[in-house]
Amino acid sequence: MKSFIEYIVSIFKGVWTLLVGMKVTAKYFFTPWNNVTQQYPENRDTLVMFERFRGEVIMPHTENNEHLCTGCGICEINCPNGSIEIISKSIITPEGKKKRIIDQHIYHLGMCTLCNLCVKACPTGAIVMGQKFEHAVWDRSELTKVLNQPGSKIAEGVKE
Amino acid sequence: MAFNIYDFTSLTHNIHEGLAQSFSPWLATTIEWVIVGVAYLLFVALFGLFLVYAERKVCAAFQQRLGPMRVGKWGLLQTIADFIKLLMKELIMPRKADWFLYNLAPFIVIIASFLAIAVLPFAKGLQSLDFDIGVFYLTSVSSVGVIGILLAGWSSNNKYSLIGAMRSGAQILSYELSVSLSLLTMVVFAGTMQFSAIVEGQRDAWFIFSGHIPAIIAFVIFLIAGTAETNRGPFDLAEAESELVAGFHTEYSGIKFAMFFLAEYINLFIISAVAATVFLGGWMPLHFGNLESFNHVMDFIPPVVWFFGKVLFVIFVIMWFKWTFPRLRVDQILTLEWKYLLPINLVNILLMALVVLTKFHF
Amino acid sequence: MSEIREVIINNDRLVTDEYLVNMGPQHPSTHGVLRLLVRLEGEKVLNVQPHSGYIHSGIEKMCEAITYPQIIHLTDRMDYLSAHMNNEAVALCVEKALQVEVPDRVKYIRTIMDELARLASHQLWWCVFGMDLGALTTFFYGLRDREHILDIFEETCGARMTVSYNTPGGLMFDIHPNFQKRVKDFIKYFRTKLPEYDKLLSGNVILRERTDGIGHLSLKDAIDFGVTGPSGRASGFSCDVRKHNPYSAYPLVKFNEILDHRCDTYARYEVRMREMHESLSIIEQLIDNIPAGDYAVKMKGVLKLPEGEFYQRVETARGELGVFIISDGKKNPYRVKFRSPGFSNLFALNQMTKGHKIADLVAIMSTLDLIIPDIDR
Amino acid sequence: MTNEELQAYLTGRFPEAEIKLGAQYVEMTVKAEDLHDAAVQLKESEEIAFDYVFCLTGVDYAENMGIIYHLESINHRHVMVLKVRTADRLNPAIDTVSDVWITAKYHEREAYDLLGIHFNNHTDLRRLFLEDGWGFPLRKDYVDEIRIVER
Repeated sequence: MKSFIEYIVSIFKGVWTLLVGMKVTAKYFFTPWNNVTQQYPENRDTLVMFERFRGEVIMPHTENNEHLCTGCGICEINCPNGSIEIISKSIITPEGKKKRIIDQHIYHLGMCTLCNLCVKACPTGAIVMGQKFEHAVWDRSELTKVLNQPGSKIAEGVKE
Repeated sequence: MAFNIYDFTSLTHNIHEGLAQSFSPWLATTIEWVIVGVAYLLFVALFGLFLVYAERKVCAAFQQRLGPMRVGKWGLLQTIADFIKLLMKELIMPRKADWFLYNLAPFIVIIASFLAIAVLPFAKGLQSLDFDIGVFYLTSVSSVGVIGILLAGWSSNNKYSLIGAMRSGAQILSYELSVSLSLLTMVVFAGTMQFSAIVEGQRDAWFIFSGHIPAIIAFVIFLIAGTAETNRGPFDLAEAESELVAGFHTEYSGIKFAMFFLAEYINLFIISAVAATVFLGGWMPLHFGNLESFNHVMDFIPPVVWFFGKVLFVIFVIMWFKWTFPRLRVDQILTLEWKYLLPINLVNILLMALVVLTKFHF
Repeated sequence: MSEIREVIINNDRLVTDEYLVNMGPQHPSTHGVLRLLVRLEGEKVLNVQPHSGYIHSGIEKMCEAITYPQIIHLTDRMDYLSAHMNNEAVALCVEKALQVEVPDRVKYIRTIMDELARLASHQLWWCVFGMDLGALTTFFYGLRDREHILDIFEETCGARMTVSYNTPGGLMFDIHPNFQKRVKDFIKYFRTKLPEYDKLLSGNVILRERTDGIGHLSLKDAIDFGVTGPSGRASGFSCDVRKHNPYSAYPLVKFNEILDHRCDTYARYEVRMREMHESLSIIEQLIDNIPAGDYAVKMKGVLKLPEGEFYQRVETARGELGVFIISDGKKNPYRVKFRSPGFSNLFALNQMTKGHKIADLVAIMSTLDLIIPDIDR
Repeated sequence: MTNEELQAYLTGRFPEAEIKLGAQYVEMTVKAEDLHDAAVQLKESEEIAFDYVFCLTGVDYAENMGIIYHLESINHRHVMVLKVRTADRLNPAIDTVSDVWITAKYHEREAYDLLGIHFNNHTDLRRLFLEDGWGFPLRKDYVDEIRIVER
């Protein structure tokens, strides 16, 4: 008889736990305004990434097409994946001195793991992390970028 | 040809008369068959699509999501797009599969579902087969589908499919008992096996109210066993995604997969429709004893609306189960049937018989 | 036909066969690319043989070619759910070798970040566990709450999963001005959601039936197989590195090591649920008391570790992570070994699943909380 | 036991072995042929009872291979490091300790896979991560021109 009562009680207890679970899901069913879905391509205009978000490495240029990169190559050394290549060239400054400056700052986005070591190591703050995250392209070669814009030059007063 | 949304008897009668006058009896009957067949096909296809959409939306709402939103306004055309995609997909068959059985299986499953739909009364006079053994017919036809599932699992030459099929076999055969016995309980109460008569019997009060305790127990058991019959969560062991990948239909693609998929939703509709018909009064409006004005207002709502309202309610409850509970294990599913549902059911029939004998009901 | 009858008559019973099923490397419940070779008799599991290596990325080999600060970003990709702890393990090991003492501020922030990562990992584990048992809705509830933590990470560290926030000698950045407020908001929010987790899954009769007494791993087996973390503690194996070999700010906070002696799947479930409460309380103790100071020690441009062997143990969300660096005095390590928790945990699977059903195999595997890149490295 | 006590105890127990106090843990180096015997004693002795191997590392020293076991005792909470070197570098072989500590079985498989150290009497010595015939990537002379790009 005792086991029979236990049998009946176990049924009711079991059903009760099921109902408790159903109450939780029902609560969310009947409060659809709490939905958490973000409709991504539609909300593109209002989507703001956090300021520290690491999307890609970029080199900011001023309106005079000047950047801060001296071509020292520290970022290249610090990169664990070899995604940065610095090609520098020699020029003769107006004072007649020989000087090495940056020719091309090549950045392979496809190899980059966005670890921030290059940005942290850069002595002049020439490269920073950009916010863009939509990197899908049709051809892998498009992922290799030259960060310094054509015709750009180093800003005045940047210490070598 | 008067069209009456409260009673379809005259409409169907008029169509029959008209056809019989214009054509030979043989041709007239054939045309009627075709009309009925096309009507059912259309209904099943459209309602199946609607149910898939509803399932996705309901499940999304339970999970604080939006569900399909891209194809059409509110994603309304999503299932149609999915269906077109399935139609265009390549049919892939495993190399060592049994060709004949592999191709036969989806048809058996879907034919079984069609057979069961025939006896359901959608409204007064809107029923194609009105057997006097309707309940009996339904229980026998609804167990044909499992043959298709067993064939699908066996012929696919895939171990996951085979396990899924065997699970499904054990499960459906067991739960068939509970479905039949809980229906039998209500047959005892109604005193008839004819669906139209069962619905007529609920003119004053639905059986779930007039049959009080035993009817409610039978209803709960029917819901549980019905969920298991349709292989839906928490009893979806046959396709248990996290264990068996997709169970018995792992190897099916394209239109054949669509057939299994559609059959699953038709079965869901059938189980809900039977629950609505037997327990919730079918197309009968909600009536309360002597509240004349209330009953009158309720009568004003067309029976088709009542029927589908009840069906959708039951479908919602079954979906609610699926999106809340974890899945049972295969031995637990049999324990639940043989150690819990079956004994309770047998006691419940006795109880119902006592209620009927002592006339202790409303 | 007569042949079959003969077999049946001769043996007096139906002849059945054992058969092999390959679960994975593409299977919904192996959470990645683990392959299990399962020997079955009907539904009963006779033997499970894990085959790994499908995502072996040679991290230990790669480490030998790069410098110490660069190693850290590789550890993000091992156990991606405990990225903070992995980072910290390497950072601590390098600091120990160089005998650098980091400021208190760094210790506090590291500990808070660790616990947040542990919470995020347990949330993901909870929802995936529900999904493996067939309760799909839990998946979205867990992810919904985890999103708050990932937002905190993104705001402060700049990335959601592969954070690379620790560096030898401190942190990559200081915490964001919003950090403390966000964390406090999250704690308040999550304390309302945890009871819901219990209502939805923990108390559920189906879950209890599925987990009680399933997948027994005795204390002796847990030690023998080296099963650590919540899975080990559910067998009564007191293996919390935070308690026994405290690091960062753990000596300063009060917390309990969650132990359970029931040794079954449900015990492993409950240990993780209780650890979430514990993590919340650890964060609460620290979040208001972050001392002022520098967020990093000034380190040399090129780090060279003295010759020798250095070992650092850290408690990740899955168990004990060991970082073993052998240095020959150069700027690259001579040999790096990661003792990953998932590796040892995985091989206890066979012991735990013998004689259970396929569905139990899935449940047991889920409570071991395996992350495949962590096993393969 | 503290590290000093442990060192004293081990010195008394294993007179042949070379025992020193490292920066973190007591380190004991045994000869390859004594390894299995030492392992059994370390586990069985009540006073030290090292029952938990938490790390097993194979190392390629230029002249031979080394294996480093990190052992912990759950009851006494002390840690030690057991070291052993193989005689040969090209075909290194050493006794297995997987019958003493079960978890070593899988760590030894890993060491075999990545360094090619053969463990005698191991019941299931197969490759763990890589295919048969791959080569042993953690050896210092491993060359893979296709997959490893030198910078």
